Amino acid sequence: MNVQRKKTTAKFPLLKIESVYKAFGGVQALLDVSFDVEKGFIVGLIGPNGAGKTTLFNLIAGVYSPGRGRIIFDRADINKKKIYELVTCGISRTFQNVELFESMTVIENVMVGQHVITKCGFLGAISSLPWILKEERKAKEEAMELLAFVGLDKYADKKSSDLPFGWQRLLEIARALASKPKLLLLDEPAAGLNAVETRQLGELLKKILNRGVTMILVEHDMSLTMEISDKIVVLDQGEILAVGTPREIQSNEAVMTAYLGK
Amino acid sequence: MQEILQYIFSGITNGAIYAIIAVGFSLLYNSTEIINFAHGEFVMIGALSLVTLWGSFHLPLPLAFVLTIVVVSGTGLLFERFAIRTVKKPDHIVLVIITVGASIFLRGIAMLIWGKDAYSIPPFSSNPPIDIAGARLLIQSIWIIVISLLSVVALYFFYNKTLTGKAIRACAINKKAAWLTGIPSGKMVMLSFVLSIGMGAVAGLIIAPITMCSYDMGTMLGLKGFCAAMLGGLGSLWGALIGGFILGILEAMGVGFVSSSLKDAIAFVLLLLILFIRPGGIIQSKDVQRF
Amino acid sequence: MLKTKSFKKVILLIAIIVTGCFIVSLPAMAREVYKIGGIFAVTGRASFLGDPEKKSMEMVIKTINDKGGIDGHLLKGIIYDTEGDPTKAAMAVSKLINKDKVIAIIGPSLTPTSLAVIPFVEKAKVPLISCAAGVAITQPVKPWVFKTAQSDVLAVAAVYRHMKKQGIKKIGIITVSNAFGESGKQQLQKQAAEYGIKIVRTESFGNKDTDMTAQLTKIRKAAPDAIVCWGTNPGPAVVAKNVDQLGLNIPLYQSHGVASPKFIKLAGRSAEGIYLPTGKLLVARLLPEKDIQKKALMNYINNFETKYNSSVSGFGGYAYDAMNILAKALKGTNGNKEKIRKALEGLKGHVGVTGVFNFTKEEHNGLGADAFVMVRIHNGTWELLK
Amino acid sequence: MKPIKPIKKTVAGRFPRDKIYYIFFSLAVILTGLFVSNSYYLQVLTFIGINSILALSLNMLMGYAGQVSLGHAAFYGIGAYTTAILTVHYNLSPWLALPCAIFIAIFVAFLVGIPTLKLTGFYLGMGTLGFGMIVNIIFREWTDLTGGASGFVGIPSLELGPVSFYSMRNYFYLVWAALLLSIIVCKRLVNSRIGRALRSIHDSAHAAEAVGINTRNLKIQVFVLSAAFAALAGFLYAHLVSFISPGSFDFMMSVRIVTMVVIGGMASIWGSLLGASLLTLLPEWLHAFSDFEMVVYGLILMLIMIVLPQGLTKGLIDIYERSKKKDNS
Repeated sequence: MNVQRKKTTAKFPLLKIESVYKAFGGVQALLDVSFDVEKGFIVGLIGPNGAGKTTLFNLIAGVYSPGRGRIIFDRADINKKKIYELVTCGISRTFQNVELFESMTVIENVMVGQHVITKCGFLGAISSLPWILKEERKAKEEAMELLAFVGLDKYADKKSSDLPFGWQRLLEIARALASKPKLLLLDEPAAGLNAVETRQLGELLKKILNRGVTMILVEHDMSLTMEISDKIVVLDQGEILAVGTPREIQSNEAVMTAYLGK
Repeated sequence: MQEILQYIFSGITNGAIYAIIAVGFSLLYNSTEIINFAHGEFVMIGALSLVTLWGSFHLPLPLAFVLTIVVVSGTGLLFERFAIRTVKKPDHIVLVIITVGASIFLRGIAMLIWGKDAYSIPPFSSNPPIDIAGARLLIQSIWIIVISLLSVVALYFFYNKTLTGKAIRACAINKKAAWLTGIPSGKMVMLSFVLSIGMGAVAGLIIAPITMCSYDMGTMLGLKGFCAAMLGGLGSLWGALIGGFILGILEAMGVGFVSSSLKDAIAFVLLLLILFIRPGGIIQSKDVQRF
Repeated sequence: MLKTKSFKKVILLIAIIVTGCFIVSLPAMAREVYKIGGIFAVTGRASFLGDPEKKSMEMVIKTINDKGGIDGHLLKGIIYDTEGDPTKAAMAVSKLINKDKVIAIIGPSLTPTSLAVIPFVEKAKVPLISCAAGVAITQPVKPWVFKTAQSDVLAVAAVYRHMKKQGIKKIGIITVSNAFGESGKQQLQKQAAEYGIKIVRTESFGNKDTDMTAQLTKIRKAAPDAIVCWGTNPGPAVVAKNVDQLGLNIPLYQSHGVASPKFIKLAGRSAEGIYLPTGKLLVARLLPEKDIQKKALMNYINNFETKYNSSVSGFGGYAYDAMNILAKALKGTNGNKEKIRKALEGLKGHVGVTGVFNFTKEEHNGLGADAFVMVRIHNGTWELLK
Repeated sequence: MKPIKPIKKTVAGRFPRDKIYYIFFSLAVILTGLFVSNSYYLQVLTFIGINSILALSLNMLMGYAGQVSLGHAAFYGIGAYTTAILTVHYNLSPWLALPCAIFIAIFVAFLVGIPTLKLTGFYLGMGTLGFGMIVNIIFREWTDLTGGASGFVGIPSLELGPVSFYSMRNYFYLVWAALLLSIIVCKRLVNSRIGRALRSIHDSAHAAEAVGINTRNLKIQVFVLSAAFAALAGFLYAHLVSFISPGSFDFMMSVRIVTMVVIGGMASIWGSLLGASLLTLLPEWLHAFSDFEMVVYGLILMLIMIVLPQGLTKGLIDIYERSKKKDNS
């Protein structure tokens, strides 16, 4: 495979997809897909409808487990991990339709995101010992810092459902970052955003990359994907059609055919 | 042998009643995904209406039958219109509590209308019981079994052969798509309510002659019917039927061979087992757990 | 035999004297009102008990007040509904004691509610006359608790006596799974040996069950000489129907819990030939004139039926007796609770509708075996058995 | 990276504000106990306290974590029966019976919770209902141990050194102290990491999983905690009334507890108190209705769910704010 080592010097890729196969009943969604995601990359996952993007995304996010093959994250096999265990490993995700906790305030949403990096349990919460209060204070500071990072710090005490849609998207990203992930999975982050918002999103994703978070992006907005991705994986009918830099993909004939029809 | 046969007769009679109540649950669940905790109260209203119409007013039996079903379905229609359709936030918790509230309300109303006393009415036909190998089978039991089987068969044909029936099924599968093809989904929901509650009324009708009818008879019957529906597979017509008979026979066998004091526990233990092990029920495959 | 006869004479004498006193006593001048509490299951599942009890208590109070009260004190009845719920009964009794400051309480209607309120009256030292059947209410004896309803002990004894006469040796019992049925079952099991009776099968049913053939089939298999069913309406009516349907040709005994015309109506033709123990109220008109209770019974029936325009039930009689007994005990106590209690304990030979009461320090129910008669249902009505 | 902004006051000031509430609450309880001398009123208040603990316990499960339970009376009953059996049959001190009662409730909740809390929606409602029914049948049929349908007599009253809780005033203080404890626990929980996780399950179970919350474990834990508090309420009830029977812990009781939570408002601590008070007092006021009680009761349940699904506390506040907005505009 044509792997670029432009940004990373690590020997092992952060995420390694090894001959993954997945079928639903008689429908084969993914046939023998393999690729790597290097640390510090933004990897774009594209392909026509029904190509298997969502299936692959959900496999990485732990919603399904692969029928065959392995998914290796940070040198550990994560095939059998439950969704919530993946967060502890360092994988965090957002949803296509934005799934916030609507009855909670903005800051509380981010603080739920900190679930795996805080410790207080039932007894801790009931006893409210000094170290618990300290943890809570620290969590709150960090949550505020994250809100400032996405530009929502002024609305910390607003109910999350009162935010406009574009901001809800930002809040969801802040929540996903709150668990301090190594890998962030973004499911069509630009869906429903206007051109200005999409551009701002692109800026934000670059800023996130600067914090050392690797990202996988499933996106329909080609200009955004091409602009920010370091590497693009093109899927078609459950198989990898092409892997490469945005420029390479743009000039790839097979991709053109798949997209524009024969 | 004679005992076992008697237990089976007893079980089939009760089972047919559970089955027809279970069918009511399943019908409604299939098209609206609502479980109506007040279903048992409609059974009670059916039984008490028959007591009044046939027992007190001495209307001819078929007329009393039809009138009862009309009265109970009408109540069901009101229930749907005022208690279910007006809900702003149709969460599960909200619907559970509304239907539980409705069951208490209906019980209260029935107590005001019919009082707290129990009533009994004679069987539909006064032939003596049939003797089969020393075990007695009541003529009323035959009535019960025949009527419940007929109702289920009629429903099956309605759902599979008539346009309206197919429309209801279409709504159940995908409301939006059905709406796009011009099926009035609101009306179909109403129709489902009427059918489901009408089944409850039928259960009340056939049960009235073999037991004592009072305002508080419905709750337990409703719960047992629900257990039967779960047992067979919620949402499945034949599942409800089979679940009902299995529950009835197991209860009779439980009384016969274990202990009568644990009779009520049988239904609920079965309910828990089926919920834990196979939430789709006996009939349906395991992955149908819709919510 | 001789002993009871002379005993009856004494009672008769006392009764005459007491009635005489009643007539002679002149309406005294108005004094402080005696507040009497009542807690009955007026609504809810046991309303068939509580409703006539409430009416009977109100009736007696009115009669006494019309005659000028007790020692010049008018009576005031304060009645609360328990709905048969022990928690509500506890609340109600506390309200009576602490808020209304009653000097004595009548009720509750059910055994569980009675047991629930006992600690409260014992603590507050207020006399209570319960209208529930359970033996546990007055055994062991609690200083402040009395009761007028016949214990199941006596009902079971009446049934067993009749069985012994009929030569019945083996029985199957089927009881309702509530407090009434359970208490009945315990008594049936306890007294069986005394009468040479063997219980070959014990079954139970839920009061709202639709069908009891499975239990009865099981009983039939054990081949008893008779079946005893212990419950309150409507369950036992279903049992009667099922016994008929299964064609069991053995006698069926029911309990006093179904001793009302309602049972005959519910069970219909299947009621034919059923034996049951009952207080004398149900068969008052059939009693011979010489029966000691006849007068009291007819009196109650006439008063109740003219006042409420509905037929009496034996259950209302418990409260009727309780109120009359209390009225007797209240005399000369000036509302002192300890004195009322002493007076109740000393009360002898009160002829009530439930039976003849003789309270002592050890016996707070005070009824004898003659409180029950056996009846048989024949042609849709009661037939008094000797 | 942007500099860290100072934390807002409202966020940091939450803990002291709670303390003020608690102090007010305690003062109100102490004063009520001093000025109300009639045992009847004290008893009513005591029942309100017990019911509030019950409502609060279910609210943690239903209001915050969004898991409906139609069998909560079972744990209430387990608490009551355990202490009754231990103190009467085994002559154990009630104060030792209390931890046993809570432990048994926790144990049962744990065993039952593992399979039951896999279910959601109506299935969960039915599962808990079935569990409640079975427990009630056990209370009724295990006659040797529980006294069966006739009930359990002679549960001793509580004593602590020289203080006897035979006196209604002392019992009132005991129950309301327990209630205050439950409120503090509930409040602390709700505003903690665990509380946020619970509420997140209520809002969206799969988003909660996606942020790393083990929803199943958490649901079981809150179920267990809820059962423990219900058992505490059962313990207090048993030693107050000194007589218990299966009828007090049946399906209707479970419905009543759900009603308390719903009327007061789900996910609202003070709402639970309001709901419990209303439902304890309502029958006292409804005596006038007598036969209409059931109708009124059912109607209230339905109406509140249809008109004010957030419950009285939040619903009324919402209506008030809406009308204020209208006035302003």
